Order: sequence, then C-alpha cells, then structure tokens
Amino acid sequence: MKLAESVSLDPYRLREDFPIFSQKMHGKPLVYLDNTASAQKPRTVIEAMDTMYREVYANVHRGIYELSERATQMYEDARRKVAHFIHARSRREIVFVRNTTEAINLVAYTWGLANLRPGDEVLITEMEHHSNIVPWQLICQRTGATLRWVPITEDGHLNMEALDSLLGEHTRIFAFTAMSNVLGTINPVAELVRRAHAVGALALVDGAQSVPHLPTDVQAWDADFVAFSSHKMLGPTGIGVLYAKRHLLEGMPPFMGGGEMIREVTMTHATWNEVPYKFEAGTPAFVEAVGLGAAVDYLSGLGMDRVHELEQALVDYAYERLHTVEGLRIIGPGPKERGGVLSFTLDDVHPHDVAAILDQEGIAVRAGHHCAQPIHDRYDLVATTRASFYIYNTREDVDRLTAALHRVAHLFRG
Amino acid sequence: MKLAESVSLDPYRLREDFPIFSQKMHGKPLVYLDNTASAQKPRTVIEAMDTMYREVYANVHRGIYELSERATQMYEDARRKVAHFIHARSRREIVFVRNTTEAINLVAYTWGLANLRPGDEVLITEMEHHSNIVPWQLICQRTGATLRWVPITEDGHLNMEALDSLLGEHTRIFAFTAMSNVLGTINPVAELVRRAHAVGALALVDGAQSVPHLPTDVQAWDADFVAFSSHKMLGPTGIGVLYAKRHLLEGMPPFMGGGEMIREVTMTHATWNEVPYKFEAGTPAFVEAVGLGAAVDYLSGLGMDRVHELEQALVDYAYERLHTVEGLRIIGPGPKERGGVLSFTLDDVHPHDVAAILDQEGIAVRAGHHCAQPIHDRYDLVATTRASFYIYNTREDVDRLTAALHRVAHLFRG
Amino acid sequence: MYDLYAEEILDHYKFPRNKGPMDNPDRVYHDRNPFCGDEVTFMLKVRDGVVEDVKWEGRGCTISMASASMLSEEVKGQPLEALRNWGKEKVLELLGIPLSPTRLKCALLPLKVLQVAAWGTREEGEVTSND
Amino acid sequence: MYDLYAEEILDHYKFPRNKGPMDNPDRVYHDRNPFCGDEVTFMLKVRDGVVEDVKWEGRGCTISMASASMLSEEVKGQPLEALRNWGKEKVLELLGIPLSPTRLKCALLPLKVLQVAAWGTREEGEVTSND
Ligand SMILES: Cc1ncc(COP(=O)(O)O)c(C=O)c1O
Ligand SMILES: Cc1ncc(COP(=O)(O)O)c(C=O)c1O
Repeated sequence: MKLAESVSLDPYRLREDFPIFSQKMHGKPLVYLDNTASAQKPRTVIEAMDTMYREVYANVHRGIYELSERATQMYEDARRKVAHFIHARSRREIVFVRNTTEAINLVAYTWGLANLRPGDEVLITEMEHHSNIVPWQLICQRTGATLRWVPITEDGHLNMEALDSLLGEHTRIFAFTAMSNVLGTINPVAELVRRAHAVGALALVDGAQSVPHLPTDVQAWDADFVAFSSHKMLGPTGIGVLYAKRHLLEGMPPFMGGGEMIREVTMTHATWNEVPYKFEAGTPAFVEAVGLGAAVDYLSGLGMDRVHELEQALVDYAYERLHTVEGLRIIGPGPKERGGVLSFTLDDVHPHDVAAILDQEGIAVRAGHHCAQPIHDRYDLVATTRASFYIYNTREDVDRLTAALHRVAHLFRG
Repeated sequence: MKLAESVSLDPYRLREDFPIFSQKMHGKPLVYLDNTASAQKPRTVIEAMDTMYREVYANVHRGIYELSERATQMYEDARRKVAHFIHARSRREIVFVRNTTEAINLVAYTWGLANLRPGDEVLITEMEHHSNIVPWQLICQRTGATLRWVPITEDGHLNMEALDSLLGEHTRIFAFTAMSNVLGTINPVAELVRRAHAVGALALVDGAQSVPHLPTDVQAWDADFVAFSSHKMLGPTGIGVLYAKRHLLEGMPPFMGGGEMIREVTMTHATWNEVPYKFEAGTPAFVEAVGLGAAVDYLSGLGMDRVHELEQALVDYAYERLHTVEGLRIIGPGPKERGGVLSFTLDDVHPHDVAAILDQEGIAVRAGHHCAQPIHDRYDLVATTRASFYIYNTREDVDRLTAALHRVAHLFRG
Repeated sequence: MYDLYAEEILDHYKFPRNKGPMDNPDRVYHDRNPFCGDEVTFMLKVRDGVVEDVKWEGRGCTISMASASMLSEEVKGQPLEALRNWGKEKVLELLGIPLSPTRLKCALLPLKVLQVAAWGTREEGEVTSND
Repeated sequence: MYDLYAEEILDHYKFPRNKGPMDNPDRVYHDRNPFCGDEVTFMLKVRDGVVEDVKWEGRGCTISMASASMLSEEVKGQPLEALRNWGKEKVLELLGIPLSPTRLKCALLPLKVLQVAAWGTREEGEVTSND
C-alpha cells in the first residue's frame, strides 16, 4: 500500500486509457494541452454512459419498475461517489447542476437574492473566471449590495494585506477560486475560508480547476459552497456539482421550479422536496452523473496526490524548457507554487497566431483571455497563450511545444 | 417519394435500432411503456456521442485548434438541425438548456422578472406539468402578478369559453402545454396562440410531449416561446431547448452570468454576447447537443407525420383492448383526440401496486401523479397508472399489457 | 410469483387491522408521501408512557397499508420508549419481503407517522432509504 | 506549411498600410472582438460620397491586422456606395486563404468596422459566419 502509493504515475500508460490519443492530428500524434478548458475522457467514462443508454435507461425517481429503480440507484451512487471524493459529510450536500457556472449562479440567485441588502458586500478577487464574477455583478445590481475585489500581487498571488482590510463586518460572502485558470496560482483555501468566517462571512470556493487536479477535502477547508465541473475532471459535459453545507441548502429558497423539486403542488402553492432534490428541477442529467461517477472512480484509482505530483513534475520541466524560447514570458507564480497551467506571451505575437501555428503541428493550446478579462487587464494584456496539463501529458509533449514555439518566434522575427 | 411517405412505419423493424430491446426483463422481452417520462435511444444517438468523445472532443467556441473548431461546428450544426426540425427562422432562436423545466424557468426569470408587475396576470391551465406551474407561482410571488388557471372539461379538453373570459387586457403571458402528459389531450396550439395575441399577451408552449410525437411548426403556431426536452425525443439527457422569437431573446436580460454569455467583462460592468449565446453561460452540454442532433436526424428520417400515425393506430387499439379489463377507467378524451398516452385507474387498486405487478411481467409503466397534481385533483384522484407509446411499441406490447392488467384485477378481486 | 404480493400482505391490505377513527386521541400525526400520494394518520391513546390503544387511517398502496396495519398490531401495549428503536429492519421483518428503494419509502411512511405521533419530532432523514 | 501565414499576409502584418492617426476624420468607428480582444478603428475622410483618405488603428492577430491593412488599400478612392456590397467573399479574396469559422471572425472585424464607419449602422449578424 505504502509502496504502491509511492510509485509515480506513468503518463504513457495512462494515455492508453484515452481513445482520443489513438488518432493523428495533421499527421502527427495529438499533443493536447488545453486541459484547463476541458479534459479528455478515459474509456471507462465513455463506456459507463454508453452502457447505461444501451441497458439500463429509464427516467430516475418515482419509477416503480426495474429499469427506473436501477437507473435511480446508479444516479444516487454517483452522488455518493462525488460526496466521498470531496469528503462531504453526506450525499445530500451534493447538488447536480450543469457546470461550475450554474453552481455559482444557483448560490447567487438563491442565497444571494434572499440575503443580500444595500450596504452588504460581496468580495471576489481579481483572478476570478467570469463565472465567478458576472453572477455577483448581476446579483449586486439587483440587491444593491456592493462588489469588492481583492487585488493580486505582480507575481500572481492574492494580496493578503489588502484582503484583511477588505474583509469586514459588511462582507456577506467571499467567493474565490482555489486555483487560477490563467496564472495557475494555488490559493490557500483553508486560510481564506478561515478569514471569511472570522468576519462572519460565508466562503464560496470555485473549485473548477482545483478539484480535477488536487486532493479536495471540503471539511478540512470548512468551505460553505464549492463549485466544479465534470468535463474538466475526465467526466462528461452537461454535469457539474454544487457542494454546500446541508444547513445552508436547507435554509435557501429553491432556484428553478418544476418536477422533482417539489413536495406538493396545488393551485395555490407548492412545497419543496428535501435537499438536494429541492435544487434539481426537471429530469436531471442522470446519465452524465453516472459518467462523472466513473471519472471519480478513475481519479480515485490514481490517487489525487499522485495526479498532483505528476503535474508538478511536468510544470517544473515545462517552465524550464519554455524559457529557452526568446521573448517568451510566463505570467503568474514560480513553478513550485502553481498547478499545471502556463499562460504566456511571446514578444508581441498575437496568441491567436501562436495557437494557429501550433495547431498545424498537432498541438492544441488555448489563446485568448480564457474567460478572465480582469486578470488580463491587471497585467495590461489583451490575451495570452495557455498550455495546461493533465495526467496523460508527457515530457515529449513539452518538447514538441517548445520546438514549435521556437519556430513561431523565428517566423515572426525573420 | 409520395409512395415512400405513404408506407407506414414498422415498429418491429424500428425496435432493432434500439439496443435496449435486445435484453430480457424478468425473463421476458421488455415492454417499455413509459415513453412520456423518457424515451429509449437509437444506436445512432448513442454512437454520435460516443464518437465525439473518442475522436473530436474539445471545448467549443474560441478554440483556435482543429479539435475545438470541429467540436464547435458539430455543436452549431446540431442547433441548425433543431431549428430546421421545428421550423424556426434561424438557429439563433434556439437556446440550449438542460430540459423543458429550465427552458420555462429561463423565461420566467428573465422575461418574467423584467416585465411582470402587480395587476398583471399569468395564465396557465389545469392540465399543466409542474414544470409549467411552479416557475409561474414563484415568479408571481416575486413580482406581485396574479396566476390564473384555465379549467378543463370533464372529458379532458380546455374549457374554451372559460379561456375567453380569462384572457384579457391584464394577461401578459399564456403558458400552456401542446399535449397533456396525463390526459394525452392535444391542444389546438395555433388557435390558443391566436387568442393570446388577440389580447396582447405572449404565448409560451410547453412542447415536452408534442415535439417528440407530432410535427412542429413554430412559425405556423406563431408561438413566442416553445420549450422541450431531448430525452423524451430519443435524444440524451442533459439537454433541452428553448425556442424564442429572436426579437424577444434580444430584448430579454440574461439569465445566468459567466463564461461565453458575455461580450466584455470589466471590474465595473459586463456586456452580453449576441443571442442565443447570451443565455448559454458556461461550458454547454455540447456533446449532448450533438446527440440531440442525431435524434432529430432519426426522427426526420421517419417523418413526424408517420410517427403520429403509428402512435394513433396503437392508441386506437389499446383504448379498445384496455376496456376489456373490468373496472378500468381511462381519463381524458377519446382515442381520436389524444396522443399516445393512456392514464387509467383500475377499481381502487393503487397504481403503485399495478405498476409493481406489471414490472414483474417485464412491463414498464408509470404510476403516480406524473408531476401533474392539479389535474389529478381535478378528477379527485391521488394517482393513476400511465402507459405511453413511441415508435418501437407494438400491438403485442398492448396485448401483454392487457393480459397483465387482467391478472392484476383478478389478484385484488379474488 | 408476485412475491411483493405475498398472501399475508394482501390479507392486511384487504382486511386492515385497527383501521378507523378514534375519539379524543392523546397523540395524532398525519403525513403523506408526496411522490405517490400515500397518506397515513396514526392516533394513539397513551397511559403512563404505554400505548393503550391505536387506530390509523390512510390510503395508499398495498405496501404502505399493510405496513400500517402490521405496525398497529405491534405497537399496542408497547411503552413509547420501545418505538424509539424501530427502524427499517423492523418494517422489513414485518412485511417479510425485500423492497426496492422506492417501495421502501411506501413501507416506511407508516413508521415515520407512528414515531412522530409518539415522539413529536423525528430525526430528519430517518425514513428515507437513500442516505 | 503555415498557409495561414502566407508571405503576403505576414508582410501586411509586419508593414501595415495606412496605419496611423488622422486629424479631423469625417467618420470614425471603433469595435473589438470580445473573444480575442482584437480591436480596430477606421477613420475616413469623405468628399462627395467618395472615400478620399483612410487610416486605421488596431491591435490583434495577423489575420485581423492584415485584413484591416488590405481593406484600407481597397477602400481609398471608392464611392461609399461600393462598400455596401462587400462581404465575407471580398475579405477571403483579399487574404487568399481559407479560414475556419473562428479565424473568419478575426478577418471580418475590420470589414465590419469599416462598414459601420461608412454607413453608421450595419445589418445585424452580417459579420458573423455561423448564421
Ligand atoms: C408536459 C410536460 N412538461 C414538462 C415536462 C418536464 O420535462 P423535463 O423533466 O425534461 O424538464 C414534462 C416531462 O414529464 C412534460 O410531460
Ligand atoms: C476557475 C474556473 N471557474 C469556472 C469555470 C467555468 O466552468 P464551466 O464552463 O464548466 O461552467 C472555469 C472553466 O474554464 C474555470 O477555470
């Protein structure tokens, strides 16, 4: 056991679990470095859904026949797996939503509309993804609450002194990302939650980037809400998770109204189902939930510590190799303090051009503002090119990326 | 061509397209009669998604590399297929959501919150699914508008005289189902829309049951909004559609905030993307959309006229056969005026018991209030048993249902 | 065949024990399972912490009605204290058949109602089987 | 190889034509593509309905900058009327390479900006390629 754990993961072996890598891209093996946007899927995830559609398909809940009972069981088992994966106390704290974005909007529309008043403050940070910015802008507009921002330091960390002066008795919620999708910065979640709680505020953690790549323990964090997406953690599209402490879920009004979320409906009123169903209106994405369950099984099998370790080694290597490209500047913290995300500029070559040329070499990276304009404004950049890693990426991938970037530099300089 | 169209569909041949029917249920061939809750999937739908995950997976929009460009193309092609299937003017009128429930909530939260005032009236009917009731109850509570109900006649039709007296200058929106999921009643949609428009109200059509089973022409209807779910029309879970006239979409404020729905985000404000993206926050269920596109292809290949014809013949037959069971009472209109949905009671045997016994014979039916309590209250029933048909159901299925119901009647009478 | 509809269960369903009204009950509780509409009311007369008499009313499926009927037989003469420990196993033992999660909810509704009648509150989540 | 980066396109990118400020332009329009941050401003001097002079400013990728530069060469001396009919095909012809939908948006931004500068409004949806 101890021994097995100390053995590192081998990306070359893991790649074989992912059908996408059996194809060529522009005549070359695919180098997929857009994992921050979405991850590829192992065979077990694809097959779990395939099998459900072929053999056990029926609408969940309330069906008194075998297919429906079995589908319901599979759906609820997936909920249990997710609860276990992030160390929730109970599967009732797991609300299935479409994605991280919906999870955060759900909190803003329910807890936010019910609790925010003029004079109240919502605190977010300059390194948030739009999904953890726009819902709060909208809800502040509607409620009269004020949105405040924690600035970041030049090297891509939260400015902790500024945080202390921003957190105060008016702060009702502090919503922040556990890992930046641009800078790669890994934030000290438990510490940030502690500071929020110290002033009586709730803490919402955007776990879209951290849950797929780092071990997660919502109880150790003591987080009130955690949002994440299946598609970034080897699971299917169309499903994501809102974790919330049970007493908070129970106190919140419902979000959408409809089937399954109700207890009783008469012509004059409706009462709500128990949590988490109160927040799952209509037929849920239950096949996708089963797919997410399979992804969680896969990741648990690897061990999240080892996933992090593998990525850490790759970032170290990439950080060093990329710096051999003249004019290349990586934004954010040093390699020891970040996850497997490297956003960079290359002289003044537009990131679109970088990405388009890399594509022709079979290398997939992302170019743009990565749904995080404020952080780009912070560094006075319009866009960056981003390479991001997951368990199936190898040093060879990094070498091919580096070589291609040398060619880009040459093309634009020559 | 003319000839081909006049040839009826053969459910025995169609069954072969559906992998689920290759298994036995409790030692017997599966008789699946819960199509109103959710439909089974043809091989082409399952494989379309499978192939996307294996070969063309990447996040859509904004990716400057081949996988992402291709995924985006497939996603937008699916939107085009759906637009074509329901005769929308443009694919921009198709917003992808999770299900019918979310589609209706989207309208209530955006159009509703922005437009409803105290004194305004929202009109729905007594035969609505909870998904077309609860969102309006919630939004009326929030805005001070009044919810009013069109009653139904004993034989399960909308009371058209009552409708005329309920529609008036205060009516802002009339939201009704095109086909009842309990009674099977097919409502005269174009006529209802016309009456709503005559008093200056908008018309929202719940197409959850009609779109999978009848030809749909949103322009002939002149409907303002139409909501439906993929999973009931042979497509995957996790995706549904809100159709809306483009100028309405453009006038509505956004629903959820986040990635993809924005144009620009700064620390002080955000502006919105064009429609339909303004309403699609975060990573969409794009693989599911592609699955829905495959389902639309499959249904278009059959021809919705012929789908309806097949079901009509089956309902005729079932209506007659079920009436041979003593004590069985079907609620709703006669067989010529309904879709393939038969809800019934059997003396005072509880529908749960009926369904559980049928299950042991390998027959899947639904028992309960089918997320439509008001219509059950209307008939003073707590629950009904519901058998509902789709293209893969045969006369043999009806015969097995009938025989099993005879045995239930005997068990409880004996 | 039809093991869900074992003779004993059908017998309790067709000839329910202790079903009917009660004058001046000491404890009453009513609840329903919103998903299937099953409803059960338990009425108790309690003296010195012991259930002296029990009646119940309700409508629902065979499983919930048989469960109510069987529980009503069990509870008569028991100290309230004894009810505290009754759980899912008790009900399954009485019914004598395995149940799927959905049907288990039917079976447990009467127990939930009986326990709230006896104790005034219940531990949340106790009667659901999916936890 | 690198057909997206044909010599002519790179040349326009590295040595843009008509790029720079303009004093007292008759028409100005600025817009940006929010997805990639590309921005373009077109400034026109117009006499008797004819474009007498043109300047543009902007930052963005090779495709959008080359497109702006090439369009600026085309527009000089043209009657405003002529611009009305310029569409996607015009831009593709100028660039001389096929473009994927995303890159097409980059290529069409300058055309959109130029047309709004010339006409004050534009038909909605014209510059997107997905319709
Ligand atoms: C008429 C009607 N409306 C709405 C719905 C809700 O559909 P969904 O659960 O897919 O949101 C249903 C599904 O049962 C329905 O039959
Ligand atoms: C930090 C962070 N938050 C939120 C999101 C939004 O995730 P989704 O698009 O799945 O809702 C992302 C995805 O890019 C992200 O990286």
